[in-house]
Formats: sequence, C-alpha cells, structure tokens
Amino acid sequence: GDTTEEALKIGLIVSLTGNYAPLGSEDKKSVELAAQQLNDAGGLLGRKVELNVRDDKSQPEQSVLAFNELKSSGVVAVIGSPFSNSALATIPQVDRAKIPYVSLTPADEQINPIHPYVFVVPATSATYADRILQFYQSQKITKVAVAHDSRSSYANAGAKGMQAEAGRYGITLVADEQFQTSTTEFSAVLNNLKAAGAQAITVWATGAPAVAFVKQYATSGVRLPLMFTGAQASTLWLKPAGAAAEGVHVASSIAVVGDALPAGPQKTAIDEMAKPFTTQHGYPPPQFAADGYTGFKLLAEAVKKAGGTDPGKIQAAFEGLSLTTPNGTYHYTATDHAGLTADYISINVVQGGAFRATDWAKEKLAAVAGR
Amino acid sequence: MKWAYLGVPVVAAVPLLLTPGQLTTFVLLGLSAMTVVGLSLLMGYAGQVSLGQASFTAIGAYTSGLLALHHTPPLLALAAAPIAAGLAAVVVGVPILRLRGHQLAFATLALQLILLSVLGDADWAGGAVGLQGLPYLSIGGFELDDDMDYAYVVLVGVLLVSLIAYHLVHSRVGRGLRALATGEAAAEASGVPVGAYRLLVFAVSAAFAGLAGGIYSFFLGYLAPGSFPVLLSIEYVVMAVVGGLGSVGGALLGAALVTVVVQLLTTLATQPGMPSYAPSVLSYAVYALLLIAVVLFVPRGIVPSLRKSP
Amino acid sequence: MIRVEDLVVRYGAATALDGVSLTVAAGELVALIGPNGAGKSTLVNALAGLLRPAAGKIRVDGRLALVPEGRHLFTPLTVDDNLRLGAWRAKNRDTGHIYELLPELEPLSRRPAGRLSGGQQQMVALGRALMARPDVLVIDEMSLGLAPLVVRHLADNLRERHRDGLAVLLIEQNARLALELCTRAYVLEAGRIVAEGSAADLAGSPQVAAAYLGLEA
Amino acid sequence: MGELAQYLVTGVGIGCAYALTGSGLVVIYRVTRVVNFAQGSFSVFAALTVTTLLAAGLPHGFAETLAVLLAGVIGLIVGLVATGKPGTTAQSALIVTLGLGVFAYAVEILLWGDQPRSFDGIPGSVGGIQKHYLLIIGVTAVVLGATALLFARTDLGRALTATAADPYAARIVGIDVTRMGLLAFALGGALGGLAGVLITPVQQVSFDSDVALVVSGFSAAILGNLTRPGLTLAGGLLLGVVQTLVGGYLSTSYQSEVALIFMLAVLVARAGRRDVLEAA
Amino acid sequence: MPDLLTVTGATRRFGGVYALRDVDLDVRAGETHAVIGPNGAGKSTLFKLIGGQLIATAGTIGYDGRRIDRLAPHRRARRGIAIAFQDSPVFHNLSVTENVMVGAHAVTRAGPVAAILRLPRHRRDEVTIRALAADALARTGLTEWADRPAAALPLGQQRALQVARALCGGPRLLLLDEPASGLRGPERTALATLIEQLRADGLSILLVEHDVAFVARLADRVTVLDLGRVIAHGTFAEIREDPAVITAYLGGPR
Ligand SMILES: Nc1ncnc2c1ncn2[C@@H]1O[C@H](COP(=O)(O)OP(=O)(O)OP(=O)(O)O)[C@@H](O)[C@H]1O
Ligand SMILES: Nc1ncnc2c1ncn2[C@@H]1O[C@H](COP(=O)(O)OP(=O)(O)OP(=O)(O)O)[C@@H](O)[C@H]1O
Ligand SMILES: [Mg+2]
Ligand SMILES: [Mg+2]
Repeated sequence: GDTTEEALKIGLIVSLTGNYAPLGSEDKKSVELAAQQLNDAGGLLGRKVELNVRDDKSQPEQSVLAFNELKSSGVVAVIGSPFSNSALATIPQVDRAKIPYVSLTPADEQINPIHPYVFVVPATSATYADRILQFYQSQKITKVAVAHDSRSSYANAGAKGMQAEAGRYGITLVADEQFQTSTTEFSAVLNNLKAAGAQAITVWATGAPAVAFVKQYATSGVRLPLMFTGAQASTLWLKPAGAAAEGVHVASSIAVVGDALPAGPQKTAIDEMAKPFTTQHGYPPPQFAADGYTGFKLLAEAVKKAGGTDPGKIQAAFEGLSLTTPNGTYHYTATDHAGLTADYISINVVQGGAFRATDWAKEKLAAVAGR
Repeated sequence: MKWAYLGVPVVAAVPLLLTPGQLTTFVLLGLSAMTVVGLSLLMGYAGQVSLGQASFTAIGAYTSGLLALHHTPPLLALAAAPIAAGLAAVVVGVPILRLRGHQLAFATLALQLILLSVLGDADWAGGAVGLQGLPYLSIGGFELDDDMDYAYVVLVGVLLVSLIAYHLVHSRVGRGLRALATGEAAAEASGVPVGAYRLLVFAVSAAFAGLAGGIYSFFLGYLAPGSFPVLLSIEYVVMAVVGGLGSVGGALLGAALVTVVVQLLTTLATQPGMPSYAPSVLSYAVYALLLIAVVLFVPRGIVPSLRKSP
Repeated sequence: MIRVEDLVVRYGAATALDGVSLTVAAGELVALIGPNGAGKSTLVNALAGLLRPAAGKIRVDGRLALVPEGRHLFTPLTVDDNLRLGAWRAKNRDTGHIYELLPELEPLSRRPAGRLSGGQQQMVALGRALMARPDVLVIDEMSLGLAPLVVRHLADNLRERHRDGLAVLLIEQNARLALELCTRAYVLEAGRIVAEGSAADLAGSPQVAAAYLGLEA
Repeated sequence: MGELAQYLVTGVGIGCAYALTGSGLVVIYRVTRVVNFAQGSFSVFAALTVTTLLAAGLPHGFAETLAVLLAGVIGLIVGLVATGKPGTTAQSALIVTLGLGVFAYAVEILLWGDQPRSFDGIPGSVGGIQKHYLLIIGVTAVVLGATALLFARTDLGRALTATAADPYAARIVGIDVTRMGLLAFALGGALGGLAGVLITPVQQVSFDSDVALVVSGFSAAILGNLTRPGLTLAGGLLLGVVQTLVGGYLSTSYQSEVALIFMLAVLVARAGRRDVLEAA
Repeated sequence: MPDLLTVTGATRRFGGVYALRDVDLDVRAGETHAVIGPNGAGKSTLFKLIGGQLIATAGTIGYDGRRIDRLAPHRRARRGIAIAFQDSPVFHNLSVTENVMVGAHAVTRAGPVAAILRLPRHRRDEVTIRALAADALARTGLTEWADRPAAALPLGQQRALQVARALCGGPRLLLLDEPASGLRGPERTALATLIEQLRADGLSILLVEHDVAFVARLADRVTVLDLGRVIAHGTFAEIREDPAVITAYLGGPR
C-alpha cells in the first residue's frame, strides 16, 4: 500500500491535432491552469488532482477510444472534446459507463434529451441563436438570411435554433444556404444570400470556411450587416480575417469582453483566469480557454459538493450546482444540463482588430454582471 | 506459411499481457491488418491499386451498424458486412475495372469521396455526426463488452482472412491473377478470364475490408463518415507497401508496424511538459522520417526482403 | 576501339561472365557467337556501362552506339523522335540518311513506335543506333524478326559502312550470316570465350558448324 | 447572365489552379513514373513563404517569384530523396513522396503555425469578377502553353519523355536519366508553387491544404492518364467549371462530388470505347 | 481433311491504315500452315484476330464449325486455340514453371471456392496442372530452368517458354508467331523437331517465321501476305517460284 494519498485522476479529451487543434490546445492550457491553481490551493478533498490528457485528433472515434481507455484507468470524471461530433460520439459510452462528463462543445443534442452524466459548459448553439435574434429585434431587423456548414453539428443546431425561435421575435428567415467544411469558394452562396432580400446575414460555421467567407464577403459587394457566432470569437478567426472583419458582428461569451464589465463577482471570476493566463502565455485567453477553465471549475465544485469520488454523488451534486465562472453564472438542474442563459452572451463588433461589445450588449451584460 | 501456424498460439496469448490502452491498439491493429491483407492481395497479385479501400471498411461498418440498430441479431449483422462490401465492389467494379493503373486508383479514390459525402448527408445513416450507441456484439446470449473479447474476435478475423488469401494465392486462380498483373493479353490467351478474376479479387479484398468494418462498428459503438477518411485508405496502402506487397505476412507486419509507431508517437506527444505544437510536429516528422527510411532501405517491403535477402 | 580484359559479371550469386577478354580494333567487323544463355547480352550491357562488372577492365574509344536486345524503343514517341533521340549526344539530328537506308520506315515516321510491327521496330532500333554516327556499333541480335530481304540489305550496308571505317561487334542468331559478314569471331559458351579466330577459320571448324550452323538456309 | 459569366470565370480560375497542380504531377510522372504525392506541399510551401516575404516588406511580384523558385528547389530536393538512391522503384518513390508530404507538415507548422493564411492578390473587380481570377487565367495559359511546347516541340522534351518510356534505352542513347528526373521534379515543384501562389489570394492555405490540392490535381491529370499536359488542362478546367456551376445553380454541398462523378463518367466511357477498338 | 480454322475476308484497320485487307485462310486439321511475308505485312495482326486479342473490322473467323470472332480470348483458349506471341514478355513475377502452369488454365476448372476451401477438385486440378507443365517444360527443353524466376531467362529460353506455355493448355490449334527468333542453330533444330512431333500428334499449327529454311522444312502449306493482302498460297515449293513472292519477300538468288 501507498502511504501518500493517491492523486485524484481527471480525464481530459481534447483535440491536439487536426482541425480542432486550435480549440483543443487552448482548452488544455486553461484546464491545466485551473488544475494548477487548485493544487496550489491545497487540492481537492485534500488530494492532488492529476490530469490524464488524451488527443482525439479531431476525430470522434478517437474520442470514443480515449474515453474507453480513461474509463479503464479509473478517472473520476472526464472533461470532453471541443469538437461537437467527438462529444456526440462519446456520450452513449458515457451513458453506459456512468462517469460524469463535462463537455466543452456547445451542440444542443447533448442536453436535449438530457443525458444524466453529461454537463455542457459553453452556451449552446440554440442559446446563441436566441441572443442573436434578440439583438436583431432590438435593431429592428425583420428579414434575416442564414448560411451554415451542413457538416458541423454546431452549425446545424444553430441554424435550426434560429429557425425555431425567429417567429417569437417577429423575424423571418428568408434564406438558409448550406456549404461544407471543405468549401473554399463562396461566390455562389453570397450571390444567393444577396438575392434573398435579407436585411442581415448570420453565418454558422467553425474553422477555415468562416475566414474564407468573411474575406470573400468583403470583396463581393454584398453590403448587408454580417454576424458570426461564438466559434469566431477568438483571434484564431480575427487574425487571418484581418481587415475583412472590420465592422462585422460576432457573438461571444461574456468572458471575451471582461474589460467592458463593471467591477463585481463576474469580473472577478474572469480576472482570476485572464490575468495568470495572459502572464503565462502572452495573450489574453480566447473564448475556448474560458470554456476549459470554467469546465474544470464546475467539475471541481461538484466534486467538492459531493464530498467524494462516487460518480453518482458527483452527478447529483451537479444537478443543483450554482457557480459564477468566467463564462457567467451557471445553474444546473435535473432538467437543465446547459446551465447558462442567453443573458451571458455578448454581441460584439470588430473594431481596430478587436472585439468591442456593442452598446446594446454592454447595457444587457451590466445588468447580469453585478448579480 | 508453416511458421505462421506456430505463430498463432503465441499471438493468441498476447492480449492477456496488454494494458487497456494497448489492448485498444491491438484491436485496431488487427482490423487494419484484415483490410491490408485484402489490399495486398489486390495490389501485389492482381496489380490493381485502390486508393479507396477504406470505403469498403465503411460499407461493412455501416451495414453492421444499421442492421444492429434496427434490431438484427448482431452476429447476422456482422455476417452481412463482408457480403455488402463485396457486393458493392462487384457493382462498382463492373464499370471501373475497365480502368487500369492510376485511372483505377483515381476511380476508387473518387468513389470514396462520393460515398463519404453521401453518408455525410444521409439522415438514415446519422449524417456527418454518424451513428451512436450501437449495441455490442453478442454471441449466443454472451455480450462482448470489453476490449479483451474484441481482441479475440479480431484474431479470428485476421486468421480467417489470411487463410483465405493464402489459399487463393496458392492455387490456379492465384497464378492466373499474378499472370494477368504482368501480361494481360498473354494471360487471357492462356484461358485466364481476366475480367472475372479482376472482379473476384476486387470483391474479395472489399469483403475483407467489410468484415473489418463490421467488427469495428461493434467494437467502437460509433460510426461516422469521418472515421473513414481518404487518408485511411492511403494509410492502408502504406501499410501494404511497408510490409511488402503480395505477402500475407507482409500485410500483417506492415499493419502492425505502422499502427504501433503511430500509437507510440501519440502517447509520447501528449506527455505532460511537451510544447503545444508537439503532437502535430513530432508525430508528423517522426512518422515521415521512419516511413521514408523504411521504404528507401527496404524497397521491396520488409517481409519479402527477410525471406530472400539476395 | 573496344578492349575487354578478364571481365567478370555476376547476377547476385550467379556468374554470367567468367574472365572474358575480347578486342575490336578500329574499323573491324567482329562476330560474337554462342548458345542461348552464354552471356552475350550480358557482355553487351557491361560494354555500354549498364552493368557493373565484378572484375576486369573495359575500354571503349570513340563513340559507341548500341542496338539492344529486345529493341527498347521509346514506344510513346514517334519513329522520327526515336531516331532523333539516337543522336542525343551527336548533335546532328537529321534523320534523312536513315530513311534512305530503311525506306520502309519513311511512311511510318510520325507513328508512335509502339504501334509498329515487330520487324519495323527492329529497323527503328537499328536506325536509332546509326543516328549516333558511331565509331563502333554493338548490335545485340541484328536479324531478329526481320524479313530475309531486309537482312540481306542491312548486311550489305554494314559492309559498306565498314569500308567507311565503322567498327562493329555483331551478335546474330544466324551464325552463318555473322561469320560471312565479319572478319573475326569469338565463340562464347557459359560465360567463357572458348574459341576465337578469323571468321573463315571458325566457319570451317567442324565443332562450330555442328554447334551453331544448324539448319539455316 | 452576369452570374453565369462570373461562375464561368471563377470556375476557369480555380480550374487553372487544378491544372497547374495536375501539370506538376504530369511533368514528374511523365519523366520518372513517380506519382508525386508531395505535389500539394509545393503549393502550400510557396504560398506560406509569400506571406512571410510580404510581411518582411518585399514587393508583390518579387515575393511571388521568389517563392515559386523556392518551390522549384524544394521539388529538386524531393526528387533527390525520392529517386536519388539507386534501385528505388517508382512505387517506393511514391511512398517516399507521401512521407515527404507529411514531413512538410511538421516544417510548416513549426514555421507558420497550423492556422490558415492568405495574402492579397490583385485588388478590385470588373463586372462582378475579381480581377485576380483574370491574372490566374492569364499566367496559367502562358505557363502551361510553354510546358506543352517543351514536351511536344523540343529535343529536351523528347528526352524527358524518353526517360520514363524506357530508362534503359534512354541510358543507351546517352540521356542522363537521373538529371532528367531531377529536372522534372524541379519543374514540377515550380508549377506546384505557382498554383499555390496564384490561388491563395482568393482562397487561403493552411499546412494541410495540400490534400485537397493533390486530389484535385490528380483528378485533372487523370484525364490524360498522367502523361498528357493538354488533357490535364482540359481536366482541370472541366473540374473547376463543373464545380462552380453546380455550386452556383444547384448546391454548394455537392459541388466537388458532382465534378468527380463527371470525371469518372468521362473516364469509364472512354475506357469502354477503347475496349472495343483495341483489345490488345 | 476438314478445315479446323477458316478465316474469311478478314480486315483490320488501325486508324487510316489497313493492316489486313480481305484475307482468306484455312487451316486443315493436323496440318502445319505457315504465314510469311515482309515486315508489317499483317501476320501478327492476323494471329491476334484469331486469338481474339484484336477485333476484326470486317470478316469472319470459323473454328471447328462455329464462328468465334465475337468470343473473348479466354473462351477461344478454352476451345483449344493457343497462341505464342511474337513480342509478349514472360510473366516476370512468376517462376518458369508457374509461367507454364498458367497455360493449363484452359483445360482446368477449379475456381476460387474450390481453392479457398481446398476442395478435392482443387487438389486434383493442381496435380493435373503440374503434370502438364512438367511435360511442356520437358518438350521445350526447359526442365533445367524450371525453378528460376522467369525474368532472368536469356532470350532463347524466353521464346521457348512462350511455346511451352501455349503447349501446356493441350491445344488443338497452335499459333506460333516467330517461335524461332533468337534461337541459335541447335535450339532451332530442336524446335523444328518438336513442331514435327506435335504435327504427328495431330495438332494443327499456324506458323509465322522469317527463317525460310525453317518454314521449308515444316510447312505443309504456305500463305504469303504483303501489305495486308494474300499474294500467294500453296506448298513451299510452289510459292518459292512465285515472282511476286520473290520480289516482295524472298529476294532473288545472289
Ligand atoms: N537479370 C538477370 N538476373 C539474373 N540472371 C540473369 C539476368 N539476365 C541474364 N541472366 C543470366 O545470365 C546468363 C547469360 O544471359 P545472357 O542474356 O547474357 O545470354 P545470351 O548469351 O545473350 O543469350 P541469348 O542468346 O538467348 O540472348 C543466363 O544464364 C541468364 O539466366
Ligand atoms: N496498334 C497499331 N496501330 C497502328 N498500326 C499498327 C498497329 N499495330 C500494327 N500496325 C501496323 O499494321 C501493319 C501490320 O502489322 P503486323 O504486326 O501484323 O505485321 P507483321 O506481318 O507481323 O510484321 P513483322 O514481320 O514485322 O512482325 C504494320 O504496318 C503495322 O505498322
Ligand atoms: Mg542475348
Ligand atoms: Mg509480327
């Protein structure tokens, strides 16, 4: 027998290679940061936390394999991939294994229907859709055209979410153009969007097509206001898009615009992450980093509340958890495994190569930041 | 082949000695080996290059997966996998086997891209997200729910496939195949039904891939078009060439070598303390260098070179 | 022109040439005869620098051109291009004199060489070698697949070029023709030279007659 | 109507990039019988190099030329590794190029990271058509015309073709087979580099863009069985135009698949006709 | 004797070039029939039409009382037509014996299922094939080369191997396109003897050869082609006096 208390093992499946590597590597950095902060502060339940990192290579089946392997090696819980397909592939295994799974991807299918052991960190696509529609309503926009990547579940769910909710805000969707993750040429899509007679365009995409889209939009002469979603709320999109992104709207989590917030618990939560992250890596944490950090915080809180490593108890602890994190204040319940409302989403505009919260967003966010 | 019979009990003991992670690798390795044995038969004996072999793995996997989801007894669903893949090969083979060499290689590649696209948009096949939560394989009420079980299923599969390949090659048909690869006109003039044989070997190799796909679907419980990218097909070709074309042993060794190297690199690169670019840079560079070195210094493939070093 | 001393060539473990020595002087017509598998083609390939000898010396003075066994044409290229490539090192790429020598080829000049009959291809192979305007010509099988009239015509032409100073090392399935055409000859058997001398003497030797003259006309 | 013209020009422009990549494959295959799987890396490497050179303040035109030349040099190096060792078969060389393509990933990620990059081309547009597409088309026409002339009309071109047709015979007539092979790789590298440099301003490249490029280039070249520059151009344009038309009038989701099916149909139909004509 | 093979009006065009034009030819059962003519006369083309490697532009081919000109080559092989090509390389990835064994495809049937399951039929066929191959090797003097890789054969033996492969299928009609080319005196004599034996065994043989002495010795009848047309036929003694044949092919006495 070991005399020293054994470390508490937490699995982390992220994409370190392949398309989602940019997201996954930020997740990894921030989860490592959160774990280090926790260990420095004495650990969890008096034990050190040890991360077991697996690369899903941006391939869902690798995530499944990694999960099975982590399960066999006795982890307490798993923080899962930023790639939505990876998460969706792994969740049936989670259902079987009954190990808490904290997901870093926003796909709505994860919480609808509820999988008892799955808890989602980022605001889901539908939540984003909701917030974007709120914004359009405030701007008196009634006809919106959507373009989305039909191969991404994030984008599919987002487009579907807008479709479902648009009516509530008195908005009609006049076009829904589809493209693929591999599409590089958008002149046809832009032509069709223009022809649809919309007042604004919302694009649901992840990765490379979002950059190509905004660049071709800039030269196409389509002058409609353009909105991107949370997947673009990082320098990964902002930098390659360059000047083409100026004036474009991007929805993001509240963590991205921490500077614009009044002092209060929300700003403190963001600063706790942003300051050391910036010192360590030389740039402020992008949205994905905030997700990873938040996910770890939530998990640690649930374990603490459960008072042990029994998976059933951790699950029960999650379903009554309230916590203010860089992403906002979560309230998980037995029927809500998303935990976050649209109130914590900011609508920004790109100005001078940075995301600036719109006045509308500032006003809305200030209302929740102090709570 | 005699030595191979001795190898069977040795290999059969291997799964017992492996850690959970290694066991996963072992299963995946075996599945690749099954496909590569077929590919090696196709390329090494019949001289037909396929850059789309993973499409047959996909067809097998989806056949099993869909049947199992629709409550077909798992064993039956598994048996359907190689049959569906073989039939698919016959259907596409009739037109495309008129093509030779690179044109055939292109055709197989194109068909795979098309298949992936169709699967990606097919709601009945789960679209791009794929099929989730497939049941485990069960044999006579006994559910195979752990990697160890699949290690043995795969072993049986590899053995079966190797035996079929070996028997086929060492026969009248096998000689006909090898002959038509180098001298189509002369082979045909000797009575070799060239068209039928081409189709046969194409279908057999597809069936092997399909069987592997079927087992894969039960093992993983999850299928998506993205699990069968074109790069996987190319990886199969690399395995076949590294091991040595036209040799069952070579196919097995090639698959083993490539799988193990990739696995080792992944493990190494995700070790704590590695820089964030390590996973990609390290694994690409080392993989590439090893591949180049093996191919340059053992150009005929490992097994043929061992067999008769000149 | 050509001087070969104690040449040894191996394929793996098998020795194909085992100490062969041979000379072709400037302007000389020399025949090399021997049974199938004796090593004649091996010797030719070594002469052309396409095989690395295990031992021995090879010296070639002047420009050497080769008609290889099996013709080895550039099948996708036209007859004319094949001929022009024969002169890749010689800079004069005018093909006129070849069409004069082999008028059968003229109408075929723009056809891909792969679409010729066997004999037509053999003519192109000969023409290509002559395009190099060689000082010494090595012919591995001259009459292979050629109609009797063409063979006779070529033999006459070789004699003529020989008078203009061309040296030739000739391998020829028809040993009688080879011995008629050449002044000297070597007999190669199982990788060794077993006889050499004037062509007339060898033609008269009963052993050679029995072994190589067979039933040719 | 304006739309159709726009799609056609865009399609031809993209098709040109495919044709250039395909021609690189053809030049190398025609001379060495090696299908160069590293072909796409030349484009990626050149394009990424341009981003660096431009950032370092080099003027447009100069930066692009330099990058194309560099791609030629890289082609030469790939050729040396893949075919330099005596006794390397075309098949093993193919796998070596594959390996080199993967190796390029490592180098590119180290130098430029794994995110897509792009740079500006010729700005502006005429009649809804980006001017840059016209540049692509013009440059491609000149370069591929010259390449076709090289093979069809010059002795060097014949010697290059002869090298692959029968390396043994090529050596017999005194052609330096190794040098011809390396020349082909250098040329192929430059063509690949050109494709990358031309197309990047209207798309963008990342380290793994090479796969899509190789597949498209291969598709273009396959029409001429990897040996005919003219048919490769036709193949590239066909592919590009069918793709944009499908994207424009049907659906962007299926554009590349429809183009592939189209190519396949052409190939199979042609093979069928040949069967009847010539069984041997 | 009845005709085994009847070619009527055979025509074959390559683009604008007629390789064969309206050629008639018949081979009787048990005869050795030679086809001679200048280079490019169309001899090999004629053989490929009979073997099925080329399809005729016009004309018919009858064999054993039935038309075969639409039959795939391997079906013709099954009916007993074997062909040794002028230029076809050996199967260089096979050993000499295996090369010959391929020839036995025409007379055996065991298919893939028999092979995979190792059914008795497979075993029986393997025994038959080995015996046939051994016999064909012996008859062509290749026994001592049997286990070598075919790629390493010298030219003469490669030609003999073509003949052996054709023989191994136990044909009734044997097409030999320049079988003696590249053979030296003694090998040539041996081949001639073999062909005489085959004729005595009742085989019909169609022979192309530029060695006039060889043809003179073996041929019962000779057909002479020039520029794709038949310019003469008859016994060797008859055609050798034919002025057209002398100008086109044989040349005058010197
Ligand atoms: N590539 C090779 N590999 C191994 N052995 C070879 C190879 N080429 C030739 N040989 C062997 O070398 C010997 C000489 O062959 P070579 O071709 O030189 O004979 P040759 O005299 O030209 O015969 P032929 O008259 O039939 O042309 C033969 O025993 C042959 O088997
Ligand atoms: N694929 C082809 N395309 C075009 N022309 C061809 C083709 N094959 C053969 N020919 C031409 O058809 C004619 C007949 O050729 P064939 O090979 O039958 O001649 P052959 O009588 O066998 O000659 P040889 O004695 O030289 O072997 C020749 O003029 C030849 O150039
Ligand atoms: Mg020889
Ligand atoms: Mg002929």
